[in-house]
Amino acid sequence: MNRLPSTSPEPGARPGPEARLNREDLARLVAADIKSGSYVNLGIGQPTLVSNYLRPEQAVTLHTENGMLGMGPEAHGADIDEDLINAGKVPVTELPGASYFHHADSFAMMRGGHLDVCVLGAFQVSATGDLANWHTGAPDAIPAVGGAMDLATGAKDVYVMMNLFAKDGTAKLVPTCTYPLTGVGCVTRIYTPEAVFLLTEDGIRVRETFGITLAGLQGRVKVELLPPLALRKVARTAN
Amino acid sequence: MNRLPSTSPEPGARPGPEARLNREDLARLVAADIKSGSYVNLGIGQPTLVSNYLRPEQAVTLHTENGMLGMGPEAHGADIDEDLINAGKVPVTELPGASYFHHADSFAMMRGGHLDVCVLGAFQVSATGDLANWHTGAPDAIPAVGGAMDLATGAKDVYVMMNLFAKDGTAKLVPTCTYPLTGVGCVTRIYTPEAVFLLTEDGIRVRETFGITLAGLQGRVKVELLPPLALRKVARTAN
Amino acid sequence: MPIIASTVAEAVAGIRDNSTVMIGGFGNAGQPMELIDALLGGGATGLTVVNNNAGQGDAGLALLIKERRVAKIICSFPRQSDSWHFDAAYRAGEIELELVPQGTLAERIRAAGAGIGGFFTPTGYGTLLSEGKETRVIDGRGHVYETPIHADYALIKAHTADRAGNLIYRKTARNFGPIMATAASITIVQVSNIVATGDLDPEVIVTPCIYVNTIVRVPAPTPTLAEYEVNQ
Amino acid sequence: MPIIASTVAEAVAGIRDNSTVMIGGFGNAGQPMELIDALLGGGATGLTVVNNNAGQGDAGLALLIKERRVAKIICSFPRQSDSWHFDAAYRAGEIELELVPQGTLAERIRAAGAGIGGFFTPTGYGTLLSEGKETRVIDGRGHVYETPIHADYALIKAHTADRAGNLIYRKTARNFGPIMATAASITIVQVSNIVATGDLDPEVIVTPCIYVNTIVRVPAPTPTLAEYEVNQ
Repeated sequence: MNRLPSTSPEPGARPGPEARLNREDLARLVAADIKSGSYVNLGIGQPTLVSNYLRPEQAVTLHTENGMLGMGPEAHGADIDEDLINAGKVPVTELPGASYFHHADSFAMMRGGHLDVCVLGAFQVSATGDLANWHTGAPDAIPAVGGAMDLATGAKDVYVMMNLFAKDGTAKLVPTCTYPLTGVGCVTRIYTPEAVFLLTEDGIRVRETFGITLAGLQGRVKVELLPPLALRKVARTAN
Repeated sequence: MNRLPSTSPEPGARPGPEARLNREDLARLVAADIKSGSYVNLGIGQPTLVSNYLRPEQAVTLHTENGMLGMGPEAHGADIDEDLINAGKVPVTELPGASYFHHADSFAMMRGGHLDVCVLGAFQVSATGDLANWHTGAPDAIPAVGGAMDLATGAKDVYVMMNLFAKDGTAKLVPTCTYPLTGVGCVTRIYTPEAVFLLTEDGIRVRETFGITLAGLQGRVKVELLPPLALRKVARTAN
Repeated sequence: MPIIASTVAEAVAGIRDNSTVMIGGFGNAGQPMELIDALLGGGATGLTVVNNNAGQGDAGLALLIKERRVAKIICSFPRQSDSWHFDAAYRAGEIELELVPQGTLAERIRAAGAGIGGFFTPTGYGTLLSEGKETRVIDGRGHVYETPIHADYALIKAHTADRAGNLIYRKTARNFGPIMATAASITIVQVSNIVATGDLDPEVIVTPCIYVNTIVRVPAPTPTLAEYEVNQ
Repeated sequence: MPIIASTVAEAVAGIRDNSTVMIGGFGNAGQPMELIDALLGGGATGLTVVNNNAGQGDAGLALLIKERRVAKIICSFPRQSDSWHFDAAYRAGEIELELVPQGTLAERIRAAGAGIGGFFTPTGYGTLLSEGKETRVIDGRGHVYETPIHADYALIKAHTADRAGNLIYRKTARNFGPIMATAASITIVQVSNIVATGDLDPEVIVTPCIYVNTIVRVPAPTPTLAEYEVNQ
């Protein structure tokens, strides 16, 4: 598993684990965790930031569900081509080794489990990995789902990037989602400014925390959290 | 409906309807009946002969189920390319406007009802258009189906080309197939040396006979035959 | 052989009231804007439209919806910042919405073209969008039963057609075009270029001519063509 | 990034006993003969093989069957004039046969790659090959329920790969290759040429690199290459 090089001394490095992460650091952390050679789909919004921090030597290939593998960075100026856009309808570029395919082939690629990772935003994630990110469920809301359910269902790993706490302070990691679901039991990791959570067969394990103690985190989250593996080893030694 | 130009005076023209058709004349008749601009799949064996009699001005496009539209004639000599074969594994050629596609796309084209006509051989055809052409059902036979069921099921029109009578003299147009079925109710026409049969909602209608009278035909076939529409008109007038 | 129409109006002239019409495109890429305008001009109403979205701004599909020509829309993402005409029609109860996950939409269109009677997909299992649908657990995983979407007409945009009707597309403008072409009784294509039969390499044809009924040339804006040539 | 193996033996070295192995090709076109020979040399046994046929003559798949390495074959057309090794094994009860209509075989492979749990097809309805299978009448037409075929390995042949693993094929040698590549956990491809990443036009790639795990170059016989160049 890749770890964030948090002790790296380069200038402008993100704050250490003593502070909650900002959006850029969170994106950098997700990017660093993506295994070399992976095929990845980055959802619209915050997940798109991850692409800024993928290193060329990671050789990550980006998929966009509107029919392309090998998507490059956003296009600007003369590079803009109205026939070359990403799922967010933003003009993008093409990298060497890219390929184009139609929508059924693109979603076959997703549904068939060929993407290694997709990174999505979320309204809520449940203790069992249920994802809610497409619909508030408000009675007057006009629903729109796009490719959210396909991404949630299809990728080998579904990483969620979200704020851990809503504006009212309640946790978005919940015992059971109250928003309509996007997918059942699909989330494998949650990246938040305060902590990274791994959804394992044993339950939700905290991998690391930022600017908060494990106890502090547990105090604000209504699902049982398992300690980082290193901490657990310490605890066992103490027994 | 196209009719065979049976009174055409060119030298070497087929014998008139007073004689049963030979294989070449039967193939010529089927070819003449295929509507201009059709997409057609010709089965292995006797149906392949039809391609020899398609006129360029018919603009018929041939499909081969191993992934090609726009198949040309058999290849010979230096034109043989081992990567370009038909469903019978015979080297063929490519015509302008040809395209290649993979097996799932090729059979999607067939199953989806996009081919106008396929021409198939048969062991038996039933009064309701059931087709048996893949398996004798003999206990020691090793079965092999290939694309027969897909062709029988998918094309808008399924034309059968066969001998009307087996070697033992029994008709292969039967009340119910005794051989294992290839498809249920799929055949729309039967071309034989003695007659052409149209499978209609009213029943099996003889379109024309060759070297045999309608009564003679009915005497040898155990399914009820409706007379040609022209004959029926005559009969009505006589009443 | 396809009909080569001389105008977009001629190309869509056969479209009757109450037809089901698939419209290609994802965002502006691959959107057959001139064909949609012609459909608007042609006056057909009571349409069922299949598209990824439900119209944007004051153009194309949005205008069809504004004019209340669309009785029902089957799409994955109707709500956008500029989907005001759809929003108004929907809130007024004047348009029916069938919301389908995007991949299920694509697969249902593909199934129609491929003669598949129905299929089970894991997408949407356990969500609002599978409520009331048949489900089945296959190898321990929940699946939803989905059915093909056939159309009377498909309006799509491709880059180049040959006169036989073979099509190639450009970049992500390919999107829904190839599958919609297979799922409609009549497929009408607007292209930037029409070339002689035989001028397209048979290895690179994306939509074989069997799926194409009508072609109309709508020249692309010059800059795009120039870019295309540079990219070749 | 795919592994670029230096020999066919190295390419197939990981194939274990009792694996399910898809083998591309229709007739000789697209048949990965050298990979099959390497599989024979590698000694894996108890295999389930998915192929359109069941081997011909005294080469390739026929030899695997002769050597009793194939416990089961899933195919559409086992019986041919020169399928004597299959015939003998079958009559001796030493090979299991699952006979599948060719289009259903292709669609089941495609379904596995596309994450479809099962589908209804009209092909085979009312025939011996649907006996014991679930059926459903859809819009008045009988359909048979069919399930995906997944494989541990696919051995396929393509014409050219780039170093990223993107593939193009040649003419009717394309056949089962693109769908088998999607349905196997590990796809091993023999190609005539390997080119630099970026040398294949993104518009014409048939198998995107995501489906390819191992590439090995097996030069084509010179005459075929010459013909190919003439045809370009």
